[in-house]
Amino acid sequence: MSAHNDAMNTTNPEHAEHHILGPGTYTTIYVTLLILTGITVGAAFIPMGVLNPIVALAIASVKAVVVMLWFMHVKYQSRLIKMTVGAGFFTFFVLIMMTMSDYISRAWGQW
Amino acid sequence: MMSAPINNNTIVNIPDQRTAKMPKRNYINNEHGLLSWLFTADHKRIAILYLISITFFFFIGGAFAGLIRLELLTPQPDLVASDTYNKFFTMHGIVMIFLFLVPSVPATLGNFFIPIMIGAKDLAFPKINLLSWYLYMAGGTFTLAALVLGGVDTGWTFTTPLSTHYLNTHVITAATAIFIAGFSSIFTGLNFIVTIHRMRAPGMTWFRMPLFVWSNYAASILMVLGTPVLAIAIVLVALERTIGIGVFDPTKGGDPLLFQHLFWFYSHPAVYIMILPGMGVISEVISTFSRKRVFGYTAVAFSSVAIALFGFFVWAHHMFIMGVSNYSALVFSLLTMLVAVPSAIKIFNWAFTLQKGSITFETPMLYAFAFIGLFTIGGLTGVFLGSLGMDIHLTETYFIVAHFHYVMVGGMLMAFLAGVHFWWPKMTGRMYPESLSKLSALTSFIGFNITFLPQFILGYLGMPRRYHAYPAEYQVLNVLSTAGATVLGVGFTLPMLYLAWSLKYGAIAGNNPWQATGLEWQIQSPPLTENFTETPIMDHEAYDYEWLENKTAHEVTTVG
Amino acid sequence: MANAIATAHEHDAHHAHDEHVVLPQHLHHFETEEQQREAGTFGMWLFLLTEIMFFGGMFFAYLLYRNWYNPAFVAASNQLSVKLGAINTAILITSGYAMALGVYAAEVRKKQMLVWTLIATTIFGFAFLGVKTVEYKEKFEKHHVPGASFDVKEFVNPAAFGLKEEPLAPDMAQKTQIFFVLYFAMTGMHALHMIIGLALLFWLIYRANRGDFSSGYVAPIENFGLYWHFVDIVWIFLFPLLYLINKHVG
Amino acid sequence: MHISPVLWQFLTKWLAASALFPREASTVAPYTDALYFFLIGMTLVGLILVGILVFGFSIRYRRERNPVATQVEGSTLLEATWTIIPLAIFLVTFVWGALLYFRIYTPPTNALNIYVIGKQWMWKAEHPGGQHEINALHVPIGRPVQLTMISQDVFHSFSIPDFRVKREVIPGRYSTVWFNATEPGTYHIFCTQYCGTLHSGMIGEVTALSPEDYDKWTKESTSGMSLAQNGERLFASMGCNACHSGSAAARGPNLAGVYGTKLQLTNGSQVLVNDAYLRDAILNPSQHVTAGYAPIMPTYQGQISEDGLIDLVEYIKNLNSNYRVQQTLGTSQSDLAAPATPGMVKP
Ligand code: HEA
Ligand code: HEA
Ligand code: HEC
Ligand code: CUA
Ligand SMILES: [Cu+2]
Repeated sequence: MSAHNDAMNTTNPEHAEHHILGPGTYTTIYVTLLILTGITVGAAFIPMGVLNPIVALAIASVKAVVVMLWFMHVKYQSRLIKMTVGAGFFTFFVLIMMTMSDYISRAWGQW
Repeated sequence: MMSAPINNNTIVNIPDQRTAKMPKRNYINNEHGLLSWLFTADHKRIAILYLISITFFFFIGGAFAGLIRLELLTPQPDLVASDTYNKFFTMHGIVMIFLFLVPSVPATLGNFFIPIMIGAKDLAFPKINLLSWYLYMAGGTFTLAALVLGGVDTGWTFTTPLSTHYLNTHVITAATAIFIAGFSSIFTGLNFIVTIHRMRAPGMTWFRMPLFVWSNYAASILMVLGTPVLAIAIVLVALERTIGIGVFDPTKGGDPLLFQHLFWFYSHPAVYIMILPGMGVISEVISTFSRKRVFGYTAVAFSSVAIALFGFFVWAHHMFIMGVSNYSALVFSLLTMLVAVPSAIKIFNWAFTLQKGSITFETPMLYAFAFIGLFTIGGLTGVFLGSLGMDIHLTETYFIVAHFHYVMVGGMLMAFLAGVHFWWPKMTGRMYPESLSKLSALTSFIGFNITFLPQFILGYLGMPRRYHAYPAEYQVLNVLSTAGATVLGVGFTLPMLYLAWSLKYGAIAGNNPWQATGLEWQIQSPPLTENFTETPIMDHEAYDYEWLENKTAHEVTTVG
Repeated sequence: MANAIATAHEHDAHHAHDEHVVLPQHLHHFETEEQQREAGTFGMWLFLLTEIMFFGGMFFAYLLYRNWYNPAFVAASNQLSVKLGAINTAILITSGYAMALGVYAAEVRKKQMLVWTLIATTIFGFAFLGVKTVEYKEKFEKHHVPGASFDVKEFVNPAAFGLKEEPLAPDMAQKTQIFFVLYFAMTGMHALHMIIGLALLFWLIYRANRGDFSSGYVAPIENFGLYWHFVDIVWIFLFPLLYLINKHVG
Repeated sequence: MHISPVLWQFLTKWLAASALFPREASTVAPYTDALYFFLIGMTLVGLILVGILVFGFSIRYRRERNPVATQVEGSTLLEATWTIIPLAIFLVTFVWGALLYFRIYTPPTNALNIYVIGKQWMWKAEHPGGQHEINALHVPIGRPVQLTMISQDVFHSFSIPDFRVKREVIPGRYSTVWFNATEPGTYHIFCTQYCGTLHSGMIGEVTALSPEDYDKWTKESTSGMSLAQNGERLFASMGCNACHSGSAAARGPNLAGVYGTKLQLTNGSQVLVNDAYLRDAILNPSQHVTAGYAPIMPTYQGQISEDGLIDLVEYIKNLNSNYRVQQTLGTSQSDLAAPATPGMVKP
């Protein structure tokens, strides 16, 4: 890039240095994921009432975040990529919550 | 070359026709033969392919509109059978929405000009761009197949359980068509977003970009995030039809409204996919022909993003009486009111762009004026529909038909025509015939209002939409509407003819006939395949007319 | 305002202080390879966004009907084998791990390692599909595939099948079909993504073996990695949703 | 120019018979129209404002008069103005519209209840007295009428433009709408939700009658059996009374007087027993099991038509004591197969 643009790059939210993760990190992550899988299976057999689904989903979310941050390198990506990922989950959230708002409140009243 | 305008009421500045020549080398004559077009990766050529194909589908859709209006000339169901009529409006809706209006501005003008406007050589993924045209054509082919095989009669909204259990027409073929065309739209949006983020020329900061780029960016977000939900909804409809999975079937415990939620989660944002790029065109045109920077640039830019964002929160306003909970209807109605505000901001900002300007009235400007007036009516009648109690009476009547034709035809189609006329000299190197085009702009404006104004009255009278026959007391207004549609048809056919004519006989346009500021006007017309001979560096804002005046000739970056 | 649209005179100069060699894969319309790589990554992420929303529709349907027909979902979910599900989760994570190593191998330009990790990814991918086939077959035999042959007898009268479940009322038992619809739709769509991924893997292995990715050009491997991990993530959610959280009535 | 008298006559008749504004024939119509005129006012103001700005500036600042443009950045003050004023107007619209919505969709408690069944492609109205009508609806004026509607197949929508009411008719779920007609006369009924081939043929007529005429009409067109009586026969023939006998030893709960009360369910929640609940209790009994009872009630999904369900609902609604139930228990014979609903016409 021209000098002009390089100067901007230091603060450019769309740019990040290419970061290489080594096998060590990956192995750590891999083991973590396997352990979490074990925990979630185990937790499913402990009766916790309403907490069961919550725990299961919480663990799944942790696993997903771990995969995204390291396997998918989001941790080392530019702010742009981070925001992109955020935008995806945000829209997903809007879809779920706003639609659910209809179904939940249908039961409330005479309508 | 940039001599002072000869005439005081026009800014058109074209080279002396006796000596002017078309540039020797440009993207059109860069390579020859049909294959060079079919396998091109040049965004400009793909834009032209799109332009041809969407025009084709527009006239197919228009022919169905003609048949609809012809049938509705009399109250009796006399021209065609009910089933046939139902196929007419379904085909009309599907073709016009998915094959014409959604790709109209982005895939043609956006494809052509976004890279140039930000100083890039091409879109980020040229091959995906070509792929998206092929997907579009495949979608179009499936639609035509559905038509030829016997048609579909679901309406463009595919309401379950009607579409899944009660119709034996080619629903799946049409669903496939929409699924495929949807991916074409996703890829276009994806390409635009990446291009706008990654390919801007040095110095082209976000707030130096033309507003056309901003509005296409906002529309692209909607395409990328909304369309997949339509895709999955369509897949589920197809599964329900083929193996009866029951997710939308009340007799099996499914909820038919779930389909509506998924469908409108896309299709409401889709109406903003349709209008936003058009709004971008209007910003460019108004600024150019009043020779003034757009009033409150940032507000206009952010309002595009706001429309895109809020556009995701209001879909259930299409379901107010369909059995959503009344509490959630309240929320959606309130949010609908909020999403209307950014559009109002835009309208007023455009009006004030004219203030202290130096205004001329070439054809694109006339279309832009038509847009402002008609979109204001269309948008404000949208507010009628967003208002819960009013919607009870108005929903599913011709009032809605009038509302959406005002925004889609009066708004977006006029904006599209404004854009086509505005950029025609750049795309082809030739001017269109000015007085003929003014005449046709006027014709379509008048024809449009005769067609759709009576429909508001019809709607308030209670005439339901998608009706093949209607009570006799509605006939007068329907006759008016049909008469108007004929005028409108003429108004829309004329541009096709004279634009084709101008390809050979139009005056040679030169680089910057409108003396506009955009980067695309600084390069040769028609552009070179690589757009710029050297990477441009942007050191001024969009719409900087002072810069344009002080610019010296040698700074024009490309010579053919 | 003097030097308006000037041209980038250093246009060619900037390659000089660029440590990369000019790769044959560099496309002319990008200024730099870095720009090209970042555009690719960003494009891939946007594509994954559309995937999130695509699966999102089905996740919502699942959430809704699970709330409506909780007993049916519990009973139907108990028909799935947690053991197979857990094994498959492990297999998929392993495949993802191999893929991550593959990305590393490409980045440090180790051709052999790249080829072998890709092959491992493929093998585990097939293993996953194999287990899935076993599960599908069982559903088929038990008449749990939605459609004309769907049968609820196990849910109405579990004792006759040696199950310890509570019997479901017939109207609720009928709703187990919705569970299986969503089960097949979601895992089926997931499997379809796997199949597409495996097809791409073959092509990548071929190219890796040819040495295409041994010179610093790693974009296809990285982007495919993103896709493959995304498919993982979908499964990471499907596993608890379909197999686990209904083990106990909420 | 000379117009032939025949043509002239035709034209005048044609124009005279055409409508421009719907009649205001119910009590909500004026409220709807008021909001409509407000909104039209808003549109005109907005349009004229935009028109004045655009045309005014175009004339004042056209190139002949103003050859050189003055560049302006923008104006936060102005922009705030045209953000806040439209927002305020839209919010007024929202509140007004919401109030109207609740007015139209909240039936008064004393309303006369009529059942409406939509199916491809006809409307069927069932009056509590047993009168059945196809594509027609007779109602008294000056009295709130509530429609409890359901579809047998796809979405339909029941619309009476002159009353300014409309509501979707949903498969598998009751929806309601109400009105209070003010003027005797006949008015259009339209199906406004696209429902297949003969969607535009799914029309009918409301006849609003003075109370006396309405009484006369009810007497003349009765089928001899009220809905509740039909329901009673069904209740016996379907074997409901086997469990819901009203006796203390009965396996099912006592249904007398249950309508309108709040039931405690085994899952801990409470529900209001209304028409929708009764219907659902018959079709999906295990989804809301009444506290203290086992989920043994079989589902009747697919065994009773929507007509039959309406009869049953109407019967249970009006069941004040178990006297009749115990009567039928003694006499219920198998000759009482599900009664064919009188007046029912196959499309
Ligand atoms: C390009 C397409 C497009 C656009 C831009 C819009 C824009 C809007 N639409 Fe429209 N709409 C459709 C296309 C579109 N619509 C279609 C196709 C349907 C029917 C689908 C079907 O059922 O087949 C539909 C249906 C539809 C409905 C559903 C009706 C029903 O089914 O019952 C509703 C309800 O809220 C609605 C509302 C709105 C609103 C509030 C806007 C707003 O965004 C409008 C905002 C604009 C303005 C408000 C104008 C500018 C404002 C001013 C100039 C200020 C004026 C000044 C003062 C007030 C002082 N639309
Ligand atoms: C981009 C979107 C778009 C566009 C441009 C148009 C353009 C037109 N539309 Fe369309 N319309 C829709 C989108 C659009 N429409 C949608 C989504 C629906 C809802 C469908 C549904 O309910 O599912 C609909 C429904 C719809 C109806 C309601 C049908 C019904 O509910 O029963 C009517 C009725 O008047 C109508 C008329 C017209 C007319 C007269 C035009 C005119 O503007 C068209 C003018 C163009 C031409 C006329 C073509 C050019 C000329 C020729 C090809 C020569 C031949 C001409 C003749 C034979 C006259 N449209
Ligand atoms: C096998 C016995 C049985 C038969 C036959 C039966 N019911 Fe029930 N019904 C019950 C039981 C037990 C309950 C309470 C548990 C529940 O809600 O499921 C019940 C609940 C109900 C309720 C909910 C109201 C309340 O107070 O809980 C209604 C309404 C009802 N039945 C109507 C009917 C009708 C109508 C029929 C016939 C078409 C019928 N039942 C046939 C056993 C029966
Ligand atoms: Cu029933 Cu339209
Ligand atoms: Cu909408």
